[in-house]
Formats: sequence, structure tokens, C-alpha cells
Amino acid sequence: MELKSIIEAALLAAGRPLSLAELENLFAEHERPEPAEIQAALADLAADCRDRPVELKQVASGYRLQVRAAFSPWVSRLFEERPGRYSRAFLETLAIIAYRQPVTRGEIEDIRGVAVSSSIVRTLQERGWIQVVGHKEVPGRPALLATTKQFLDYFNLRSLDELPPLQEFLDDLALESAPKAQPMIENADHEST
Amino acid sequence: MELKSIIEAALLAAGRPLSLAELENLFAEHERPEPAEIQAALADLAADCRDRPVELKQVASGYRLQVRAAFSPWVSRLFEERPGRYSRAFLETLAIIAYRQPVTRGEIEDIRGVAVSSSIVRTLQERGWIQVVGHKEVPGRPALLATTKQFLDYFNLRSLDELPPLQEFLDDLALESAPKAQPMIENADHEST
Amino acid sequence: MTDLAECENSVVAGAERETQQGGSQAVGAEGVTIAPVALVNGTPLTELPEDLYIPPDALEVFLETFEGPLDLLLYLIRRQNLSIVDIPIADITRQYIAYIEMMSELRIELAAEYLLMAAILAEIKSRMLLPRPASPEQQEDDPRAELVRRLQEYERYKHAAQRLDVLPRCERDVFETSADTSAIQVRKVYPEVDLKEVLLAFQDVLRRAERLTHHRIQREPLSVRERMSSILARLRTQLLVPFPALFERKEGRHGAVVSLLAILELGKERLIEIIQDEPLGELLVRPLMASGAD
Repeated sequence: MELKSIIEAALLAAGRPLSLAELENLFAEHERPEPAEIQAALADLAADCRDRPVELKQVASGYRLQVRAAFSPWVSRLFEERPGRYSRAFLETLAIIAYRQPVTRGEIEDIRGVAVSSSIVRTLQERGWIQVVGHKEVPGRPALLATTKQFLDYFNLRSLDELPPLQEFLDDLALESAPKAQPMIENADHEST
Repeated sequence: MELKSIIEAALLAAGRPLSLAELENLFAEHERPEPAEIQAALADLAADCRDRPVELKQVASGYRLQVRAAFSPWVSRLFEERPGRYSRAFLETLAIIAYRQPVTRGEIEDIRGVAVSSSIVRTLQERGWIQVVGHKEVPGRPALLATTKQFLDYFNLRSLDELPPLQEFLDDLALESAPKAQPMIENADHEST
Repeated sequence: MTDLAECENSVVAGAERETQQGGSQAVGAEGVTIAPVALVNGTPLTELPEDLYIPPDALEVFLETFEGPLDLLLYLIRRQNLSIVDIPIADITRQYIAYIEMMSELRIELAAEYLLMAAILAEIKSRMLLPRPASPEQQEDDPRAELVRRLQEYERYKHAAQRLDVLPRCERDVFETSADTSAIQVRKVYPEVDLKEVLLAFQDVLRRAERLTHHRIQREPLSVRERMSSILARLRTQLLVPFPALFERKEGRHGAVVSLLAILELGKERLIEIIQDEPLGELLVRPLMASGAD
């Protein structure tokens, strides 16, 4: 059986990203391919997908086959509820946790200038996007919040490095008049076509 | 966008069978294809899958893409549960069958002083370590249990003779002192050459 | 930015429709004492600056689009193309307080943060009015500095959130895939067993058997026992086996002895019988069936 096909079968069977280690463990010890062989097969598979409605994507917890964004007009009709619309408060809270982690709720409130709603924090935890990674050694020992691998997976990212860079102060930018935001948006376009 | 690709995208995103009606509803009314067109696209898709690790299958609730059975040896590793450990009762039952074969369940119970659970006997049979080699001609005709070749293979033994003698066991039985028969070892030598 | 702008447009559109009645209602509701909309430098302001006017119904919706006082301030600054680092604090304070006043006039409950910000702005403004010594540290002494820092920081995350929102995302833009796995046969994984464990288990059994019962455990050469098992196994598929076929020449004499002992033992235990169809005929071995038993 071809290595590439075995990997495709496993990714579709798993329905979640599989790490290199998990892919290696599909094989009994005596027939286990080298990591380099698996990498090569993954590259082959990615190339095969070029004309197909799925693409091979590496995200934080591994590799997955995902339906291309171009198909969302049709595929999203499968899902009755329209997920993926989040309030600004939700997104701002998430962004602060993502860029400033580990961060306490108090710190988020300082930045946003308003109280952080408990239901937002709870929803973020329920979705598995944030977790408590420790406690700050100040009075009250507030929880330190950080994002998870699932957060990166959901946003199609391999690591926090791939988050769009946090902009410098806009006024400084305006002086330079270098629209720094551009590359990120181009990038997003690429992925959706 | 090709109809066939949209259908493939939807089936993979749904991860469950989609009926013809559901496939039709992927499309807005003005662009909705005729059922016959969808059928034709499904046939195309099925043909495309010929060289792929998934196949298009029609089941009661609609169409689905499923991983081919041929990939079981690898894919099944994703779903295997980590085995636990066998109970004391299990090991004792196995030991009695190994040393006293052929033996009935009643005899095992006599030796252990407690009932032998059916699930232990079933597990031993499932694992291919014991088999029923006959029935004892006493009321009830109980099954006579014995170990198999797989049992020897698993424990790396060429014959039961190679089961290590238990010092206490031997001491215990020293009085009866039937000398241990050698031939099986010769036999084993034969087989290995 | 875009959704905020859209929202504002719709608010303004709504405003045009409701200007007449909406305005008069608000006045009526508030009764005779029409409070000044705002106090600017101690001067009551009964009319809002024109660019600020938003009808009351829409105002509530409008305010909801702000994520707090920093967001509202940023909006006021940005829409006038002002620089954060050099906020005309007097103007902005006036506008901000005008909003706040309107809110309370409409009995819209305001989050405490909005009021706190009003106080901060007022304080900054009053400090700005004090003569400042011209010193090299002037920049840092700027009473606006802390507010500027907060506005800048908030704006960075506000933009980060907007950019996060446009990243291709699961369930909206891309979709995880899965195929059915019912055709996959899952191998059962069994626990590992060490032979030593089996031996220890048997040792325990023997000890217990000795202690608890009078059961006599007889020792028989394992090879005989094993041969008994294999003969029985063979007889399950082959119901009639010629006696000599149970002996393997390659096993030599010892092997023959083992087989013979096994056959005899099986016969004794009434598990098999040895039959002869005619005198001096071939010896045959067959399992003892229930029907064949006495």
C-alpha cells in the first residue's frame, strides 16, 4: 500500500489533525517509515490535492485535510447555525490573550478599559481556545490565561508566530505611511483562493 | 465550481451521509442543479475514487465517503485502546490450563477453589491461547480446554516442555517422581533445524 | 472599522426618519426642566454640536457599538482625523461629556467605566490649564501622556482583533474533513503477559490448593499432556484416525512413547476409543461421542 494513500486514509479517518508522531505510529515497528519519508509523502499528498476540493494544511497539532475556503458558500449551508460570528468584545478579549499571554483578567480589563465578561471567558474555555496556565503571584493570585493548540488549529495557524504582527502605534505608522497591514491580508487572500 | 467537487467537499465536511435532498440544498435556489445532474456527479465522483483510499458508498440515509477496509491495518491503530492488565484470576486460569491440559472448567474451579468466570475463558479463546479439544465423557460433557500453538508462540516456547518447571511444583510432586520425558525437546530440535 | 462605519451609517439613516417626533418626544419626556446637554467651561450647552447629533433611539444602539470609554474616545479622535499623541483635550472632553450627559438624560444606564473616563478627562483638562514649567521633561509631564498610552495600546488590540477576525477560520472558511470508518476493522490490542506472571500465578494456585483442599495435583509429564491435547484437537477435524498415524517417525522412540502414553491416558479418561473393525484389522482411533458412550 502506498505511504501517501495510507496517510490520506488516516487523516480522513481521524477527522482531526495528526502529528508526525501519530502518523509514524500508524505503522508497526518493523515497517515504520523514516520521518523524512513521511514528510515526502505529505508533500506528494499536498501536490495531489491541487485539483481537489481539499488541501493539506499544517496547523499547531499536526497535519489535516481541510475543505478549501472557496467551497464555503456551499459547504457552510450544511451547518444550520452560522458559527464564526463573534462579538467585538469576544474577539478583543481573545486577541489580548493571544498576543499578551500569559495574561490575567485584570490586565485584559486594563487594556480594554471595561470589565471582561465572565461569559466570554467561559465560552473561550469551553471552546478549548484558552486555558489557565498558572497563577500570578500577586494578591488574589489571579489566573494566568493563555491560548491553546486548538485555538491555533481553529484559526488555521501553526504557531503564535503566524498571528498577524501586532501593529506599532498607528500614529507612528501614519508618519511613515507604510501600510504594514498589507502582507497579512495578501496572505489571507492566498489561502482562500 | 465543479458540481462533483462541491459534492466531495460537502461529504467530507459533513462526515456523515448526505441525502440527495441535502445535496440539493447546498445550492441557492437559482443555481440548484437537477437531481439527475447530482446523480451524474456522484457517479463521476465514485469513479474518481477508484484510485483513492476512500470510496463513495450509498447507505440508507444517503451517500458517504468511507475509508476502504484495505487500510484497516494502519488506520485501526488510530482507534486502538491502550490495553490494561490481566487479572490474577485470568493468569491463574491460564496457568492451570497450561500445566494441566486438557482440563475442564470444573477441574479448574476445583483447583482454584472459586468459580471460573466465563469472560476469562472467552478472552482466552478470543486471544487464541486456548481451545476446546474435546468433551469429557461425564455428565454434562464439559469441554476440555488446552493451550494452542499461538500460546506457545506468544511465550516463545517450542513446546510445553519448555514451560519452566516450578521448583515448588516439582518438590511437591517429587514423591510421584515420574521422570520428565525428553522426546519433546528432541522434537523441538528437529523442527528448528 | 468597517462594521463600525456601517453601523454609524444606519444610525444616521434612522436618524433622518425620526428627527421630528423623536426629538420632541425626548423633550416632552424630560419635562419642564430641560437640563443643559453639557457644561462646557461652566457654560451650559443646551444644544449639541451639530456633528454630534444622534437621535435618542439611535443613540442607545450607537453606544452599544462601543466597547467602552476608550473605544468611544478613539472614535471621537479618529473620525476627526486627530492625532492620538496630541489630543485637543478640551474639544474631545467636551464631546465625550456631551455623550455622557445625553446618556444620563435618556436614563440609559451607563457602565461605571464611562463615568470614570469623564472624570479622568476633566482632570486632565484642568491640569492642562495649569501653567507648566518649560523643562526638558515636558513631554513626560504632559497630563495626557497616560491617556495617550492607554488609547494607543487599546487601539493596537482593537486592530489585532479585527485582523484575527479575517483569518481563515474553521467552520466558516475552511472545514475539517472526515470520512466514515465503519469499514475499518479495529484490531483488538491485548495486554502483554510475561511468562513469569503465569508461573507465579500457578505457584499461588498450588499453594492455595494445598492449603484449602485435599485436591491432589498429579504431575504428569507435560509432553504427554500436550500430546493428549493435540490428539484430541486432531480428532475434532478427523473423526477417525488410523492408530499408526498418531505417531511421527521423525520423533523417534521417545516421541512414540509420549504418543502412546497420551493415547492410553485419553482412553482411560474415556475421551477416545480405539477400535478394530475386524480381528487383526487396522486399529482406528476416534473421539468418544456422547452417543457412542455407555
